[in-house]
Amino acid sequence: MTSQSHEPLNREQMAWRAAQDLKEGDYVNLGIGIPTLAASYVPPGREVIFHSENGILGMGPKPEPGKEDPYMVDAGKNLTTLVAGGCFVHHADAFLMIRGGHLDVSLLGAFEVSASGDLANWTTEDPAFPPGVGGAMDLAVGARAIRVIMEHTSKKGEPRILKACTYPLTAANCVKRIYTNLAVIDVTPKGLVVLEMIPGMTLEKLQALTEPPLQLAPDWKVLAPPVAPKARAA
Amino acid sequence: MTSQSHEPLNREQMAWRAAQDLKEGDYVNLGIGIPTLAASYVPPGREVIFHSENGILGMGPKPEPGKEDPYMVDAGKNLTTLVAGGCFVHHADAFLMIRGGHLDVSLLGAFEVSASGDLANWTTEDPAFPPGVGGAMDLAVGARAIRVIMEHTSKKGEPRILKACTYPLTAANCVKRIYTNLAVIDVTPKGLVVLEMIPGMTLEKLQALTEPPLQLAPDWKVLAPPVAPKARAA
Amino acid sequence: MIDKQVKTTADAVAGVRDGSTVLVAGFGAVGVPDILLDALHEQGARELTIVANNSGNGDYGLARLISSGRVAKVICSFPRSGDYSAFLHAYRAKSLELELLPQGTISERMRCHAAGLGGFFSPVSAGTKLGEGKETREIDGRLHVFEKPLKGDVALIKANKADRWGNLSYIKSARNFNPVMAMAADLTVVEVDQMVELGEMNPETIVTPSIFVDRVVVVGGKA
Amino acid sequence: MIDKQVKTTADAVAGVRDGSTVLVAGFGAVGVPDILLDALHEQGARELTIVANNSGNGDYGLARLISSGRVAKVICSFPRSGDYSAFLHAYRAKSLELELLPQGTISERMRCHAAGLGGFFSPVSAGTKLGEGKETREIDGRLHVFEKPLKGDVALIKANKADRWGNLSYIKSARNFNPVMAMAADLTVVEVDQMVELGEMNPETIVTPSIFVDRVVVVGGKA
Repeated sequence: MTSQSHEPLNREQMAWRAAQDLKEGDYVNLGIGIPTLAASYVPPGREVIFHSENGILGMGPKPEPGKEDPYMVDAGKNLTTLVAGGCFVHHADAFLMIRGGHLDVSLLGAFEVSASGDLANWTTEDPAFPPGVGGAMDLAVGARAIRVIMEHTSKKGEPRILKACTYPLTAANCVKRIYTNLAVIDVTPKGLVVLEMIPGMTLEKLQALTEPPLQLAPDWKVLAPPVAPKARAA
Repeated sequence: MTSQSHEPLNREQMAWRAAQDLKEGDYVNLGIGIPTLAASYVPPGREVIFHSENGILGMGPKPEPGKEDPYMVDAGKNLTTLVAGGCFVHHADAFLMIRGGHLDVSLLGAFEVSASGDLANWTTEDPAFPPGVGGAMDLAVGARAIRVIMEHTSKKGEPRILKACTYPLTAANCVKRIYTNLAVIDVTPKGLVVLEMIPGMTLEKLQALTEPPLQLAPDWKVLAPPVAPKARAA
Repeated sequence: MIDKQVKTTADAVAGVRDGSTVLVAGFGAVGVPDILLDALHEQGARELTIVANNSGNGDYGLARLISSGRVAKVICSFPRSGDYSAFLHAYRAKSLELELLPQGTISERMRCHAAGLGGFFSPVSAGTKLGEGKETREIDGRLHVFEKPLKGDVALIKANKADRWGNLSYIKSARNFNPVMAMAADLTVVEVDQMVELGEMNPETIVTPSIFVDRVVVVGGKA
Repeated sequence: MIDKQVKTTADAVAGVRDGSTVLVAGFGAVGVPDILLDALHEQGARELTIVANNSGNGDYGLARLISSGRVAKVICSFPRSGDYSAFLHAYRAKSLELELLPQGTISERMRCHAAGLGGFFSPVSAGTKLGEGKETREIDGRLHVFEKPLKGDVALIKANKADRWGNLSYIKSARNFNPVMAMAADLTVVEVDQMVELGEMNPETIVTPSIFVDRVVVVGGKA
């Protein structure tokens, strides 16, 4: 193991950790925000195929400077690329893939997740702004595995893993795994099971930051990403 | 008018007559049997685009000898061709076109048609053979205009235009126009209106071969196709 | 001879009536029929219902229609994209109505209409705020909501190439909503970069078959 | 490295269980996975439900499966096509069940499953003998029947080209049911004429994206 900090993970480290669970041959949709970063941290030599809701299967990394193509955008409307073997489909087919269970993994951001895997990630009901749902609800019901990346607590330090979500739901009982800046937690029929914690973290400390009860997996591991994860070459 | 016989129309003449009503730019599906022949009799210079349920839009005539392509079949599984501007779609898209009202005309064969436009063309309920429906029910509900080509009477001379169909329905209230070997008849909210009759035919004689009451259109015409309609060059 | 090409963008949007439902393709700024949207602004139709993924950007295209008060309602999945100030202003002023739909539900409802179907059950939004008021049904142990077909009076489409029959092809991710919206309207109007001869497009690779297209206008752009 | 190509047709159909629902593509004799059907015959699975447009021809492929008593049920639109004597014999002997569906309903029900939906209302067959026993609903003044999603345990597909990810292209009208069936099964197995390098297929013109494909076997044929 390389030198480790006891600090909570940063965004890149959270994305790196989630990327390690993507398997060779997986078809994966990455939500806007931290999930998008995960594409860069898939281990070298492992082929993972990324889906973009606007109609790309086989999305590649950001374009190199000077090679930008205005006809290539991702779900976040950022410029992107296509890998060899990728293709284009129309919007209804892109969402057929999402809703129909064809994706192996949907990696999403979240405001809150409940003990039973309820997901809230589409609206905070701010009355000053119109709500926007995008593909969040589609992504939350369709993939074979729904996984979430999020900070363990709010900016005020309040738990975001709750007995019941306080924000409107995106979908019920859908989240299977949560990657936070402190831990990796599985949502199981028997409750939340902690698989990994950062160095120095204890179940007691983690529980204090988490509303529903946590169990520690007997074979739990230290969550120790590289200090500065190396992004894959384009 | 060229020389005319007072005989009932033959298959080619019925197909010729139906073809005259296909307009420039119409998208048309031709049912198996006599309707298929209509493609050959579209007036020269008029562009009509033919649809085949297996996934061809822009189907052309039969291939010339020596130019057969085993990958090009029509709904009747006969060899066919593609015209310039034609394309291929998958089966669900081919039937989206049918069911979704995208075709201007569906020209079908029939066993029976009722006074209200009910169509029976898929089964005679022969217990010795399995029933087959193919695309008949889809074609009977979807096109903007459903038209039928059929012999006016059965082989025994019984009417096939009936008050109510005796065979199981393909769809109710769908047929708008009937081309027979004796007449052209529109199905209207006010009943069956005879638009054309072959030379020598009278409304009385036609009525005797037709179960529901017929009206003669004030501007009815003589139904007089060429003796041997000239097929369009491939 | 069939020729769906019209000469001007004004011809392309002629006849759009007040109160029409207009399907506007595109995702973000890609594959959006901006020139037709400007032509529609000139044309002057009012009280429009717009179906789109986003709610317009900057001061052109859909945003301009909104700023000019032509839009009564927007059906979209994500209004908050880019500089959506025109929409935001109208939304806060309550001068337009927003109907928010899950993104995949928008395209699936349009395909449903295109396919001549009467509606479908979807698990998306079942049990959520966006599913409230919709008929629900448990199917195979899973809650579904009933979704109705969504039809456009007009679809505004952006494609790359067209021929005189109206066959269309697109460039990369500019395909997005275009093929679905092209199928789902009574009148489908397309702005294209270029016309090609009939038969020049590969019949295996035409994305939108001509049957769905009514009018084509060349607006230049990428050759 | 992802490589969905398997070496033999036996590998391609390995693991198909008794009682499986098998989607068999093709229309007439075109685009039919005849070699995979023969391999499935060798493999020996029994009590199969076959979903296909027709019911097999001559003494090979689907007809051979039927003659050998492997087929418990056929879901199709038109069994009476070509030399369907194998089916006819079994039908008359009541050794298999026939479920007749309108042709478009077959592909739409498979697409419905592929799209993760719970069913749809269709006007096709409403008020007819084939609509009997189905839930009906009047929508916009028109009678509809409720149709459920139709899922395959296995789909047998015939394509022209594939790459190692499983992207597929077809030749002309041999496309037919193949792309829809490829989307609608738990296990999608493809016989292809040839493999090409990854990246060799035009990304604009791949008809079946790799996500729907599990196994590919080369059986030669048209280059």
